[in-house]
Amino acid sequence: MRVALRRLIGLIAFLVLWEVIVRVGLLPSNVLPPASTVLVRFAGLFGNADFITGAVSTLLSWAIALGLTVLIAVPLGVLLGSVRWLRLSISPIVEFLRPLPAVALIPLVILLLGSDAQTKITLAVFASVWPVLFNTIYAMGEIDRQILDTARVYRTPPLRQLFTVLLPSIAPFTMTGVRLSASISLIVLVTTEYLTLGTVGIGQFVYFSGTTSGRMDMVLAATVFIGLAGYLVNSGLLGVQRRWLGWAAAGGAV
Amino acid sequence: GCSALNGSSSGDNSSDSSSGGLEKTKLNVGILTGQQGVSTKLAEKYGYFKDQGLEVTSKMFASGPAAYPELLNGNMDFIITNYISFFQAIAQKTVQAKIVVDVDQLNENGLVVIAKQGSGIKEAKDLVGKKVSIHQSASVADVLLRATLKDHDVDPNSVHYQQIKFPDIPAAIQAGTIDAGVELEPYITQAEKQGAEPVLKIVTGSTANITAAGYIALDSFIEKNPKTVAAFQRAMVPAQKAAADRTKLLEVLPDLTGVDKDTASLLNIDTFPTSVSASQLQRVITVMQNYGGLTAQLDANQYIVPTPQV
Amino acid sequence: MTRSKWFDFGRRWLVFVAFLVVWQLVTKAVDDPYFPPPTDILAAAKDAFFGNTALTDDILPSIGRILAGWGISVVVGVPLGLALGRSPVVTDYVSPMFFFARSVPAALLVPVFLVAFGIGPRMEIITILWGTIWPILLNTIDGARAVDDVKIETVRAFRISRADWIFGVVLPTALPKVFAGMRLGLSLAIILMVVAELMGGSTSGIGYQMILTQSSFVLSQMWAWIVLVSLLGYVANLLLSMAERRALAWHPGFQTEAAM
Amino acid sequence: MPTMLEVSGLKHRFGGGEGAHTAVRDLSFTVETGELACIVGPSGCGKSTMLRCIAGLIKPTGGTISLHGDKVEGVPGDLAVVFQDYSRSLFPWLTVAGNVEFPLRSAKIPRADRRARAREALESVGLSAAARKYPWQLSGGMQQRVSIARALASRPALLLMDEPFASVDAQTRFELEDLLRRVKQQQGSTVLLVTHDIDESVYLGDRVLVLSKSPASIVADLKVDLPAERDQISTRESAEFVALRAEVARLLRNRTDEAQAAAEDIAEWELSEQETKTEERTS
Amino acid sequence: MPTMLEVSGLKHRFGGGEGAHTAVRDLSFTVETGELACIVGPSGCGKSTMLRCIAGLIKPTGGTISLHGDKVEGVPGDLAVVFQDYSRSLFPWLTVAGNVEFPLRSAKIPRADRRARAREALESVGLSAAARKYPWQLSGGMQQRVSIARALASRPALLLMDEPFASVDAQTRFELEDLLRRVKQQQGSTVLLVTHDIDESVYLGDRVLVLSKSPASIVADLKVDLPAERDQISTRESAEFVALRAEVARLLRNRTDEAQAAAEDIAEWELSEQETKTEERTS
Ligand SMILES: Nc1ncnc2c1ncn2[C@@H]1O[C@H](COP(=O)(O)OP(=O)(O)OP(=O)(O)O)[C@@H](O)[C@H]1O
Ligand SMILES: Nc1ncnc2c1ncn2[C@@H]1O[C@H](COP(=O)(O)OP(=O)(O)OP(=O)(O)O)[C@@H](O)[C@H]1O
Ligand SMILES: [Mg+2]
Ligand SMILES: [Mg+2]
Repeated sequence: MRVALRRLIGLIAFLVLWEVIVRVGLLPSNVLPPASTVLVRFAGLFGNADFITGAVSTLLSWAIALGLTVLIAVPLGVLLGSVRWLRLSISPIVEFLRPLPAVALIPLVILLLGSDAQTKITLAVFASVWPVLFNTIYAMGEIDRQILDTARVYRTPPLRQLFTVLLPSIAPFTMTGVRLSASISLIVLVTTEYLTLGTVGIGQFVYFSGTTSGRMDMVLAATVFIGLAGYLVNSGLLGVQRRWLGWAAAGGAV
Repeated sequence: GCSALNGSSSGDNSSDSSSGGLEKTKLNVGILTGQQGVSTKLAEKYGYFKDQGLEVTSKMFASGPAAYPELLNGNMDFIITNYISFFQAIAQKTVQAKIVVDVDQLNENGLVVIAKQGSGIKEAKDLVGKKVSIHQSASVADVLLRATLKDHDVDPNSVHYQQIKFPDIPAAIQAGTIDAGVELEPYITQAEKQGAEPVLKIVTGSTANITAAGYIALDSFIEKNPKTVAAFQRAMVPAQKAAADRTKLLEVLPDLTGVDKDTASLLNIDTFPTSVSASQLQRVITVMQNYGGLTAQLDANQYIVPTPQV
Repeated sequence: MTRSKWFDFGRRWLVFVAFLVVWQLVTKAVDDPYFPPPTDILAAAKDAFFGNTALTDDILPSIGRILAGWGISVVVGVPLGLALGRSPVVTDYVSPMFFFARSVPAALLVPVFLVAFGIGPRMEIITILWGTIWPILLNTIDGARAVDDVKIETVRAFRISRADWIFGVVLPTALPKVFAGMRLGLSLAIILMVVAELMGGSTSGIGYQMILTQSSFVLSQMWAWIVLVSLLGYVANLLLSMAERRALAWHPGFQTEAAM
Repeated sequence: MPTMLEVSGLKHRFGGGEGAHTAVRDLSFTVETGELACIVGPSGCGKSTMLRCIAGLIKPTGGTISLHGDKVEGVPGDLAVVFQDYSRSLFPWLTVAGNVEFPLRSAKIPRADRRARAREALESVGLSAAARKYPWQLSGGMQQRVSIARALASRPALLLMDEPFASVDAQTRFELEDLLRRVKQQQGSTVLLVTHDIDESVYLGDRVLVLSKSPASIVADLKVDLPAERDQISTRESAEFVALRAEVARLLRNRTDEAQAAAEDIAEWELSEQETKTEERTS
Repeated sequence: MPTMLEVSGLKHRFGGGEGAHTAVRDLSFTVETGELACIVGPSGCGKSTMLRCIAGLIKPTGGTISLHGDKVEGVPGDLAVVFQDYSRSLFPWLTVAGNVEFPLRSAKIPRADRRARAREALESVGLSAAARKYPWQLSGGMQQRVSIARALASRPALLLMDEPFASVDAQTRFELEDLLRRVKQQQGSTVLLVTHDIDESVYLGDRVLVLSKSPASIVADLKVDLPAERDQISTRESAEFVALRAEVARLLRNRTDEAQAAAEDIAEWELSEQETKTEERTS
């Protein structure tokens, strides 16, 4: 309960700081509307049918993207983390692919997949695979050798070793990767929607009801929604981490 | 086929009902935001497409270049693009396509340079050494501003060009991030509310009434579906006329721009031509050759499908 | 280099060359303007990068922004992460903002940044900072929390000074994870450089050129810029993994290998 | 001799609610300055927990600990600990020498001095050759000796050692025992040492504290009346030594058996004062 | 009795180039099925390395190891190991019972059977009460016993134990020693056990292998001619026991001293066959 109180205090301090920055005139209020205005707009969003449609689409795409990310990156990370020659052979290609900016790839992906949701999901997965992949590969390198030796000595079959030894060992750090990926994929989804306007989503909503009409309050209200969604999912994942990985010293607070 | 992901609006385009001898009746078209999408929306609303036996689903794109991949991969049958992009694409041989409908001609109040009130910028030569936004390099705004500067005997390279997107220009001017910017509607009207004013016309003189955007289709599509193309062109004629009617325009514009009705009623409205004109398009090519880095010699006649007589 | 190292070297580049060959063959066969073959890209790269001012106008400034944004993220994120990782109470106060801010797309905030920081390197660096700090911060926090109990007790029993505790114990423990975060941050920095140059008013830079060539359909040059970005990421990663190999030389279970 | 350490009524309970576990129950004893007290007791009885409390690493749930008459709150100054889990208490990123020098660095001891002390400590535990290796390159016994060297190098007034010689061979163990007594004599350190080796407890200690089964309380507090200078062969052959080790063994066996028999009425034990009775009831 | 394990010419060098360290040099011995062989040797001499080689965890740089006449490549079947670093060999995410059951689950033993065996094993090491705790809630000695229980529960044909009783008290140690001999007798397991306790090596073993200082080679291979049934009190008092332990102690001391004196001509030692000579040269 103390923790919740501290968080609340932190949040309120942040909102007050925001409000003050605007009220004092450090930034013009049409560029950065005060927190109070934005919060009122935010409450209003839930009565807006366009917004609801967009939010449903974005959140659904997010769930799909995150699921795909985990399904692709964790097995791949375990594989690359344990098979040295494979990691060495593939690393040049991985290292060339990784810095590719999703925004520059938009037309290429549209050409291949069309401009519906699959494009933004693909781009989101492409961008968010890396944190999980890398944290998993790193975690594989950090497993205590004594633990691995123990598993080997008792002839744990490979598959069982994977589920009962490797995954628990890497889970805390992989989970950090998943939480990073969660925010990255949400960002890529919204940015893609915003830049292409091709699919329904929060990004598209922001463009039409915020950007094009110069309504920064609407932009920020939607931003608050995005941030809140990120917050909730992150907290959920953290809860999972605390519940199931409580034995590990690691396991984030953020 | 997931309606929640794509919003509920996307229609099914699988089955082909053959009616009126058209090769294809279900069409997907890509449109742009703002006034350039108005006529298509009106055609949908008032059934001009249906009158021609067409079932059209429109989809919005942020900019011309963004829609090309969808044209190329066959998801879109027609897309609206600005002509600057189109001729660049032609010159780069990225597409083999023709203009089927001329959608939007600029008028002198629809695309102007704006600056803060009392900024001291009043004419072309005042822009020398100033930071001026042109939305994006090699865009319509860029090319027309350079042409206008040249018309006023100002060296186009004496201005610091900045790439700030049309929607962000008013705030950037107000904050002093830039001195001036080429702006279009509906942002001009919004900027005026925030203390900016038009200071220089750039759709005037050699660029007066220059045509800006239109529907294109791939050559292969046009060859295979001549009747469909003609039907589409016929449907767009009343649509273009309707767009020129402010009351009708106001019915659909808010959906295309996000502006409220009050602002929309103050907007400067473009011209909506009802036929494709090779000479108009040749002017675009000339301006691009002079100011837009286009080196190819293009003949506008080769890139149009004349509008059929109704 | 020993024999086996040469063998590794050969094998990994063999895979890469095979990848290039497949790419060439597929793009030739498909013949799509959006997917030019590598040979065309190479030719376009010559036009784009040489015999003009691309190096000084576009490439170096962009690299500078990436390094600045990423560098600040490291300089701020690592110490902050170490501190937060070891002080759960402070973390409780700030975590909501972190949770929150992390998911906010920089693209939506560009107008605010533009007004607050003006056009130019400052705004671009802030944008890059906005995106890169999270993986570095988060990984560092997680790393800092991983100090095992016996080591904490050892440090306390021997009254290890605060500085030695942070730099002598927490930092080395966190280091593998810090490196993971820095690597992720680096590739995000490159991506955000493109976003910043796309939306932030700049008229030069790698990202600017990438988007310009894309919107004017000079697609083989666009690919040349894309490949340049890849190459940059590759080299940056190579340097980082060399640094990492030095810093983690003590690590028993860790085989970090430079990508070469 | 002044009192160095005074433990009175020490209690510690881990956790709360159903899973709570009382590890230490009502421990009281004092240790004089310069004394070497050995602690023996069954596995899991609470010896390590007690040492942790004395080191200020865990806050006991009851009772007080005083050093030089001051109540211990937090980690006292001038203390060194050899942990039972020695392999985890070494820092894998530091070399052996680095590990030994690490506490000295925090104590702001000049570099040259630090080096010299570390070299000397490593030499005394027979690890000069391994100074530049990393802990994971050492055998278990070598790691344990590094952790002993680290504690010795910091020349503490109070030295807490938790089964410090558990993983070294007999020969080395003898040497380390003698080293420890020598160091204690020279530096006047007070030492509290947990061991499972009854012979060792008598040979090393000036006192032997025998603990009961979990939760720990004091069964006996034996004074070891052997000369301060001891010898591995002659001391171990002396009649006092043999008598004392037999007594410690008896006490331990006794307590264990009785504990099993009387597991129910644990609460009634008031053992710390009942040494005499206990001694009469030998099996 | 058929030969269970045959080690011949075993060598192991860690690392390469300048930092190379030869841990084991030319070890050869055999162990019969059902035998319990104790290994003693100075700290850091290469005992754990040898066990790791036999368990197939590290590939020796030279020599061969055969089990039942088959060369060992990788981890052989039907093997259990108690690691010296017991605390790190327990899975922190499993309870004590979960840790003990772990190998049984891999061996596809039915659930009820598994439970029963784990319960039994934990009971035999005196940890029934701790079955549902997590390893970090246990004392050092308790953790070590969990790791012994895990090894016993899997009822291996070959059991490798690296200082398995280092952290338990004397009383428990005696009980575990007797337990081990009983289990070996009943199940016919072959056991290889490293210890630093000379008494223990003689009391427990059917054979005692004495290793030299690093790099390890065999100094002596002593047959323990005590009856199969042993008793903590009477056996330890028997003349053979006393004689044997004195001999082991002598061998160890000797080797250590000589090693220091003759550190230079290490390469010339051919010790494994020279037990008799060694025995004559007692100090
Ligand atoms: N991973 C390693 N890298 C390099 N050297 C090592 C490694 N592991 C062990 N050694 C060295 O090998 C030698 C033998 O180690 P080992 O652990 O086998 O000794 P041991 O006989 O088990 O000693 P102890 O009784 O102290 O456990 C030691 O000198 C040690 O320094
Ligand atoms: N963190 C903990 N949480 C809960 N219980 C604990 C914890 N640490 C220790 N215990 C319990 O406290 C008791 C005493 O533990 P302690 O480590 O002090 O024993 P010990 O006397 O040092 O035993 P050993 O000789 O085996 O090391 C044990 O029964 C153990 O289960
Ligand atoms: Mg203990
Ligand atoms: Mg060992």
